[in-house]
Amino acid sequence: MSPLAKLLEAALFASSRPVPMDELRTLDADATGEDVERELAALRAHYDDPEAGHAFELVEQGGGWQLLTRAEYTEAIERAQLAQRPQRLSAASLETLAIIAYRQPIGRAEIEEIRGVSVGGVLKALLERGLIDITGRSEGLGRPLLYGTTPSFLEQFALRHLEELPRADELAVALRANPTAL
Amino acid sequence: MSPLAKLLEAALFASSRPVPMDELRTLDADATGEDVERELAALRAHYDDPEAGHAFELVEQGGGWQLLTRAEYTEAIERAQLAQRPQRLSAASLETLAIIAYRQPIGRAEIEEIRGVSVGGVLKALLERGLIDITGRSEGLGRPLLYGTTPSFLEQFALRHLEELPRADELAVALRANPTAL
Amino acid sequence: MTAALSPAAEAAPSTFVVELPEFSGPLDLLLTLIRDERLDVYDIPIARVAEQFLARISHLALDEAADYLEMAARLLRIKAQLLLPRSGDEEGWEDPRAELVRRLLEYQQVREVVEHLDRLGEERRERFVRGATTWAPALPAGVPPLALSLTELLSAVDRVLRVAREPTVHDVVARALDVAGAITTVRGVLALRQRTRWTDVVGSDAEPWQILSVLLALLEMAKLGELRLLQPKPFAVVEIARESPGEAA
Repeated sequence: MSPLAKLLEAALFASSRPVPMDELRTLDADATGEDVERELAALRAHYDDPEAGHAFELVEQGGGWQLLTRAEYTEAIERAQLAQRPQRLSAASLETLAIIAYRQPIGRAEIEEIRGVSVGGVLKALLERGLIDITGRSEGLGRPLLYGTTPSFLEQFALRHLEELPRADELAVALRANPTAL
Repeated sequence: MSPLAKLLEAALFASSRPVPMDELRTLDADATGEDVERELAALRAHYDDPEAGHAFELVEQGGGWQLLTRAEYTEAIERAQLAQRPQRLSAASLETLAIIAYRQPIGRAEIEEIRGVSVGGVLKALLERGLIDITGRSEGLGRPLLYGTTPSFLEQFALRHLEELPRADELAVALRANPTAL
Repeated sequence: MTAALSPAAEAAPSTFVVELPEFSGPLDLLLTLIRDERLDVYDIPIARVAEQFLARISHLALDEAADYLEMAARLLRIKAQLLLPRSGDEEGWEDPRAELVRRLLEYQQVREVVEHLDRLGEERRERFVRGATTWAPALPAGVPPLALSLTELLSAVDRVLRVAREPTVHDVVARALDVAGAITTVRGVLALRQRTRWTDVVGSDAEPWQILSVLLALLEMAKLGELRLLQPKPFAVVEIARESPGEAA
């Protein structure tokens, strides 16, 4: 492993969140962006090696790079109570989150119009979990608060950026092609 | 690396504290204490290898085993964090911070009353940022936590003490004087 | 939304009971109905769907079911509009179901995204992040330092004060519907009079939550057979008549 690879590994290992490329690049003033990318690829290959490989892997998500344990160890770790998975989100939370992800910044009334139910409690829970944040106020009547997703949302759903979500028109096409399948 | 070594690596990676020997043993019902000790030694040797070694090491401390980044990388990582492009606080965070600054010590319910929305996520982010801290508990029902600004808050705004906040008297009164209008 | 099934519903196990957590809202229930009955979303037989929808929500605790009842009212309104004679001008006629279809399709898109997100989230939940950090860093790793200025802080104070001083803005408090209270009111009026009118049970200064509460109360009471709702002609004031006239004093 090269000295730069080790330095990158140290930074990734020290962080429990995705480390942005900007930050990885400033670790070594002499290294170019290309160097960093090459060494990240080398690290990834090293961790994935079937022989000398590791129980964690390097993934790009949530606006940066992150080390995560492999899924095959999750059950044993949870059984031994060494770490706990976050709770699964309810359908109501996921629907609200999906609407915010696509329509942000969006106000509460608009979300309720789409879902057909009131969403006060769900919004509060999503705020507390750090998946959404208040991003401003609308200019409309009463200046309602507007919500948007956070970097932590990307991280929790293993997305590199919002554009990785299926495009709305892709969904619409799928819908029109087979209307009776609803 | 043996399957048991990989399982140990995953568990040590995911745990947020040193893991005692007897907990490591519960990871694999088929493994004896000797097996676990042998594999821990193998992991340590693997991480310390001058050629194929890693930027982290396996140490026994605090009544258990723990993976830690090697000390030699600490400085570079801290420097990289500091070199990051400064980020701005969201409008919601600034408003909450302003209320806390001028009315501290103040409880969450009071802040929510003034802002008209739940502030759990925002408080958490400000706490993580080290801009506010829990300064005590109110005498009121349920003894809610009280928040105040930190020395780091003063540093951010280049203030020597809170009395240097502009219009402190006037704004503290304004924020207090109007509870019924809220 | 949590389900609070009424004791009456539990006592009648033979009837179909909707467990609310099963559905994330009225649109979800509606889509399920359409799917179960293999209906064409572009040509919904409203009368049939409205009937089934009402049947499925008939055992919900009322105050929890406000969102569902609002949809029920919407379905009944569409049904009524479809029954109105068309004014010969086929060109200008707009299918009253169009808005509902648009909402259902939009909601179906949301459900597609939800499936996608759920799958991603589950995969991600299978993996742990690094638990411990080597030292206590001044900042959480990966979080850049802050750019803050006193000017920003002061304008935040101004924003807070501006909003705090507009009571009209802050008086917008989400209010739970009081359907039970409205039922009591309507029963009170009908105890005195055989017939009454919408405008007698809803004051001219009623707030939206009060209007909606009375609407839901009337629908519920009509369903229970306590009263009949009559509208002599479109847009006329709704008349409310006590059912079981034999008992009238």
